[in-house]
Amino acid sequence: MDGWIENARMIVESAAAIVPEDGGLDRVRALRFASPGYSPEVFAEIGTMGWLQLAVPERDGGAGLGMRECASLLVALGRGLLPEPVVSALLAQRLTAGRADTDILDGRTVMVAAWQDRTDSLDFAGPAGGDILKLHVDGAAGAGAFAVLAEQGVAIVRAGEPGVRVETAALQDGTFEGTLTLSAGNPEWLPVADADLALDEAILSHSAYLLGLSERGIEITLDYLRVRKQFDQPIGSFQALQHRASELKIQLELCRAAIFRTAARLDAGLSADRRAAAVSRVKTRAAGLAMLMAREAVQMHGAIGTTEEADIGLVVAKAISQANRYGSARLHRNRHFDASERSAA
Amino acid sequence: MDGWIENARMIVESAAAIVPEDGGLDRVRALRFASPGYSPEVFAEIGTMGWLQLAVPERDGGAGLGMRECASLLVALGRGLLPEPVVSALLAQRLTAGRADTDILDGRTVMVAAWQDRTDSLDFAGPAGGDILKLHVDGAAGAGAFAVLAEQGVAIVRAGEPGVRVETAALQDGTFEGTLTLSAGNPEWLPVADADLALDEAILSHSAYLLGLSERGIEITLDYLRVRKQFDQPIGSFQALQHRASELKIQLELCRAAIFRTAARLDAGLSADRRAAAVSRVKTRAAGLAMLMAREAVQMHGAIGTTEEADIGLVVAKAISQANRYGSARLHRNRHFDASERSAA
Amino acid sequence: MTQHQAAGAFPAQSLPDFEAMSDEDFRQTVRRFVEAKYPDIPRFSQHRLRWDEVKPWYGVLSAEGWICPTWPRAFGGMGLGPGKHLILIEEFERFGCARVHDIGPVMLGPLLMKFGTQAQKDFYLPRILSGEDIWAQGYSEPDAGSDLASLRTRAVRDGDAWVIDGQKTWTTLGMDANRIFILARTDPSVKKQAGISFLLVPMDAPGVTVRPIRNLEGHAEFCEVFFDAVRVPLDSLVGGENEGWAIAKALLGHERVFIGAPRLSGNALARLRYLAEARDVFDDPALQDRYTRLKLDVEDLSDLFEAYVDKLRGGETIGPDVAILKIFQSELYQRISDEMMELAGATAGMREPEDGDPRKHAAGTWLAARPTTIFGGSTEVMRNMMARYVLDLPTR
Amino acid sequence: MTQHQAAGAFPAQSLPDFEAMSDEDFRQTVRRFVEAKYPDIPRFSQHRLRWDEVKPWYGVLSAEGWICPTWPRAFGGMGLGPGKHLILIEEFERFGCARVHDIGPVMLGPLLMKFGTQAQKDFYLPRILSGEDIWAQGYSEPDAGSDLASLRTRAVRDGDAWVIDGQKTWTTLGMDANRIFILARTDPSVKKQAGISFLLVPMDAPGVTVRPIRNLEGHAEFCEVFFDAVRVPLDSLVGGENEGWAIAKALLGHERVFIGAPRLSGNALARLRYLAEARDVFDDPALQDRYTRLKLDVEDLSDLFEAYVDKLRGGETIGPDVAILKIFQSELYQRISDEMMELAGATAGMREPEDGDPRKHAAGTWLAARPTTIFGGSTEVMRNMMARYVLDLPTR
Repeated sequence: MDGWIENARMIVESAAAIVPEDGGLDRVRALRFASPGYSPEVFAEIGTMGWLQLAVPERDGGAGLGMRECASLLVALGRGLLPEPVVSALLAQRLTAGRADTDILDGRTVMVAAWQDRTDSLDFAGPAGGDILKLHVDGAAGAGAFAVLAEQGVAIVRAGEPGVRVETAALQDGTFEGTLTLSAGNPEWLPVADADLALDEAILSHSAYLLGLSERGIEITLDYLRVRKQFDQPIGSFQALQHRASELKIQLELCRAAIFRTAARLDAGLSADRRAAAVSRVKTRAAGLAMLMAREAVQMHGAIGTTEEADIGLVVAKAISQANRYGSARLHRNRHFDASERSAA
Repeated sequence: MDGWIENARMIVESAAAIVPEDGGLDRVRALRFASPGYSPEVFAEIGTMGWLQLAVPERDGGAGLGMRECASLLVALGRGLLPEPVVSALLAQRLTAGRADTDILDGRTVMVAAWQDRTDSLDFAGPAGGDILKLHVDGAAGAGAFAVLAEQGVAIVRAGEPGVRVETAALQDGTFEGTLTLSAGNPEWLPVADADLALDEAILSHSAYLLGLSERGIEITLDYLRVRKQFDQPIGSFQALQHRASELKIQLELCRAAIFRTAARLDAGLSADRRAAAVSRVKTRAAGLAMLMAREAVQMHGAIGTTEEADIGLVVAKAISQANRYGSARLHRNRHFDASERSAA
Repeated sequence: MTQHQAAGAFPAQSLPDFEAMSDEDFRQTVRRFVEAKYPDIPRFSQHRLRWDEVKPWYGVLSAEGWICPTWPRAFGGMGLGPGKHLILIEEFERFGCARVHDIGPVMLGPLLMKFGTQAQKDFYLPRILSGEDIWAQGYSEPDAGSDLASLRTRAVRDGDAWVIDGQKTWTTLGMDANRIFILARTDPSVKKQAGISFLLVPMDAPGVTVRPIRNLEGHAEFCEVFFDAVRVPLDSLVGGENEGWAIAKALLGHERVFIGAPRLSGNALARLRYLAEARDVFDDPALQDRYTRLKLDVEDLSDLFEAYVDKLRGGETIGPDVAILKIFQSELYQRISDEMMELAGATAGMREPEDGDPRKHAAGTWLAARPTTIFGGSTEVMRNMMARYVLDLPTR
Repeated sequence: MTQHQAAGAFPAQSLPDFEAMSDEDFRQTVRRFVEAKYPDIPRFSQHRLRWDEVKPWYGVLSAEGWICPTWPRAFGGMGLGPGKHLILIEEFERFGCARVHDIGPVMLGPLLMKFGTQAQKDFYLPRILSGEDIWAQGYSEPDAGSDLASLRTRAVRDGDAWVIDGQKTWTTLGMDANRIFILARTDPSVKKQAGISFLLVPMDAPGVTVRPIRNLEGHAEFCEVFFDAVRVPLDSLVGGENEGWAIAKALLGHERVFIGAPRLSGNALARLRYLAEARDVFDDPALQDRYTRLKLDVEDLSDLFEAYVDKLRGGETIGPDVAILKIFQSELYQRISDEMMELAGATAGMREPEDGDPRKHAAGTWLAARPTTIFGGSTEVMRNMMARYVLDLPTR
């Protein structure tokens, strides 16, 4: 039963090539606010490592690994504040399931998912006719292709094609999201087996990214508490901060358990309602954890936590930029309630 | 403008006759769980001191004092955990405005208000015909008379009269509340000038009682923090407890300011919506304060805080019994929102 | 002193090898057991039953050989590992079985097996199995609650006896016990943890006085125990002289995990919902939102709890981070009870359950939730410990 | 170094006796003033404007004699008491006036009036009034933030000069200042608060280096200031040698109350509602419930704030409990900003305001709220102080 642990270990070890083990954030810092906000070369490297096909079934040419392996990888990438849009790319590959061109399959061309119809909503069906508008497209600035999800299915469109318009806007973490308008009369719509499942997997993956990010932020903060002195004492010896730090650890471990046990349940198979309830539970915790970490990291670091010079500043900016993507805690609390009432009915 | 301060000072000084300055709780302890849960003799003494007519207009034979004086008195009584049902009695006198018999006016016979139609509701109109059922009547066990409030007006009925039935139940603080059923065909209904105003005044008065009670509980807890030692240190020197204790003080002062400034506004006159919004704001804070105090008093005292032997146990039992009377925080948050939206419209 | 039945009143029988069963088979076995054998005593009680009430259930468990689930079969236990034990607990709780007086089975038995002499094992273990001995734990003192190192009860060697003077408090159901194990200072010249010994004391020894402590619900679950020149034989010492601290802090194995089980919070959440539905306000979206926050906490706690149970099953060592479970569980239980109080409105403060229905009893839940953050290591002390041993933060 | 205008560029005029006006008359006077005279610079900015942006407004205030509202009229101020000053602040904020570089008017001016020599007053006060001198405050150091007593910057007397070596940080808008007042250790042989002096330093003195610190929004509101063998004349000392601590902790009068004013929270609450309505979700009862909790906090804070202002008006002394206002205000501001972030959904993390509308800018509000619990006494230090000086709890 525990083959996944070995798989996950290997994947996480290989991740060190992209997110260095020494934890240096120089690459991350350098890419901020310079479009596209990430490195297409590193993205291609990610493709070379096979990660983009991680969750794609073997019959579609993917690795067919489960959500536990996927979550393990995303935790490692979150720890490294990876700016490349991996969750969105995984979703795009999952939706198109091996049907894209080779340059997309292997990551030389960045393909991200364009699915979201409205802010803080998981609706993706879009309008059945007329222009298609997709919001909050991660990594849009550097993407050469988009997997556009709508009621009709999924369409692979290329940046620069007629009728494809992308406007980008910077996030606080220095990456850029995009708004995609597809006014081309009729792209080729491919059928999608289970878009809801794919989206739930993306939500879970993004939660794992937030877990890794939060873990990193908490580690940096604990390090600071050990060395920073006030009133001739390391501030980590002050009981009020100790008790708050213990709460960070509690929330971190709750989030980790929720993610990996939910991933295991998804791998075993769940009804749509139970899956929605479980995944929304996870995303609520992960978003809450990231924001709690951000608040406490700033407060415990004091003024330095509000600057962009310190590593913790990068972590905080990443947290506030990413916590609500794939749905805010508010959205997911409501979704959890509705889905669990339905599955209990 | 500050004549009220002198009035309030005199009233509070006179309160020492009922709630002793040394703060001893022996009388309070002794009355618990022995019906009626309070002393009719002390109630009569309260009547002799003129408090029952405090808020009744001068034209109706009362003292015609304002809500600030009234709140000052109730804070003092709350500090003493007074078990006599003064808020309900004040409401009853306010509603009947000098029209009761002398034994009721001067407190020899206890008259309390029976107004509440449903649990956690401020509805009092009752059914226009048929039996009248009034819930959560404070001090019902020892009451000789009830001021029954309904759509028709207010009726003064005597305990033991035909058609008047009272069932009592103990509260955690050792007092007894009652359910009053009035099946007599037609009591004499007296007109009530402004029942909503009278009820708002009672809510504010009860909030002041909770403020005094909370203040007392916080003082006892702070005393305990100063003397109780663990790990060879007074536990009040531990920073985590210090920070939580400072929060108690913050909430206490917010509640005090809200009560007295709202009382001043009521004395100056407010529209019904503004008054409802303000009074509900106060009650939300007071109930929240009392419950916060109860939680922290138990936790900071440790095991002793869960016993009935310690004074703090009496305070905690009083808080959990009284916090929700005249409406829970949940009710008053909703009422505040509705009333302030109306008054802003 | 409560009367106890004669030795051997509950003779144990030979048992099947439970660990060899599948989890599901074992679960069914337990379920049939409680359905067939649970006596006519209260179920789903929110407070601990006294000995006179719970004795029939202790008797059944003893007679069937089920009273000490985790003891090795060779010692008369069921020989359950953590996974099976959890199933037993779950099924007992599903049925609402009362908690028996379990200090002997849970605490003293394992300690004697590890630290006791052969004579101590031979004498005391059977008496726990039979119910002849009901034990109390005497650790806490008026000035040493979470801080056991500063306890003041003293034991002085005088000829063939230890002479004990002092006071213990917060002794759970001490009025029902006929024996108590205590920590006493045997070397006052050293400080703190050193110089403390572990002693076994009969409650009917001359000089022992018991005074019940009533809690806010009027129940006497705890008592004070006074020792006035109490003499016990020298062989009442467990482990070495001045080595009692090591015994007291000896790991309780998987009990440390189970104390953070999500059931108290889960039960409270069900009562919150029940009350809301009874009041016809569960359709309030604001309430649903707060309910959902609490529900998510309970479910995430369940996931974390199961992760620890999996570790136990896999034979992994449980570290000090297991404190997370207890801290979060107990605070969550309290938060749920706070919400229940607000929802109950004016009935929140009732002494007896509304309509005689314990599931609506907000004050009962609120009060029952209070000691969980105080006993078994207060939340404050556990957070201190986490800071030091889990987070590696500096001490002052 | 930023260029400053020549002395006397903003000649003050004779002013009416504002304190003699009714509150309502004064409010109307202020309202007419800002409507007529506010220059064409940003209003309602969530971050501090730099000198080049805000200079026209400083110029207007200076020219009209309104730049130092609380200074006595004899010193060139408006001579306002706390009540009138609050009205002025309220009206400035209602209009959305930018905050000028006010360290000179608010902090240094009053300190010089109390502790400065006649020569210091005669030289420096007019230069603050005219805007010729823009001051920065140099208290915080990399290893002494809330803990000023352990600062390391040293000043050594050398002939006719103090020679300063060290580093200051979190100097607000220090890049825009031409002068800075600092705390420096002048007697290293004594500990802590003793041995610290208060010195005035020109920013263009040889050896002074300024480095801006960019915050998470990319703004440089703060900077570091390095002192490398900086020489200043002996008369740069304010107060006695080694008596700087008393000056630094000298009461700021009613500024201590105003720092806890409910306006930041109130403005944030209005933005929360605006965003919710713009998103068409304000009719969600769960959101209304959370909004109402925050609204009640803002209103109760307003009542407490007004109670303190009433005390000021009545001439009462404000005690250390005034910290309540700042602690609660800043934490409330943050809680509102947290709610705004959750509500904003995916746009919470946008760098620029959604639709260019600053009222929808959740991240802007969230980031602006962070420093309020850190600067001006961190919440942690203020709670320590409350425990000691308000609650009379023991220290370790």
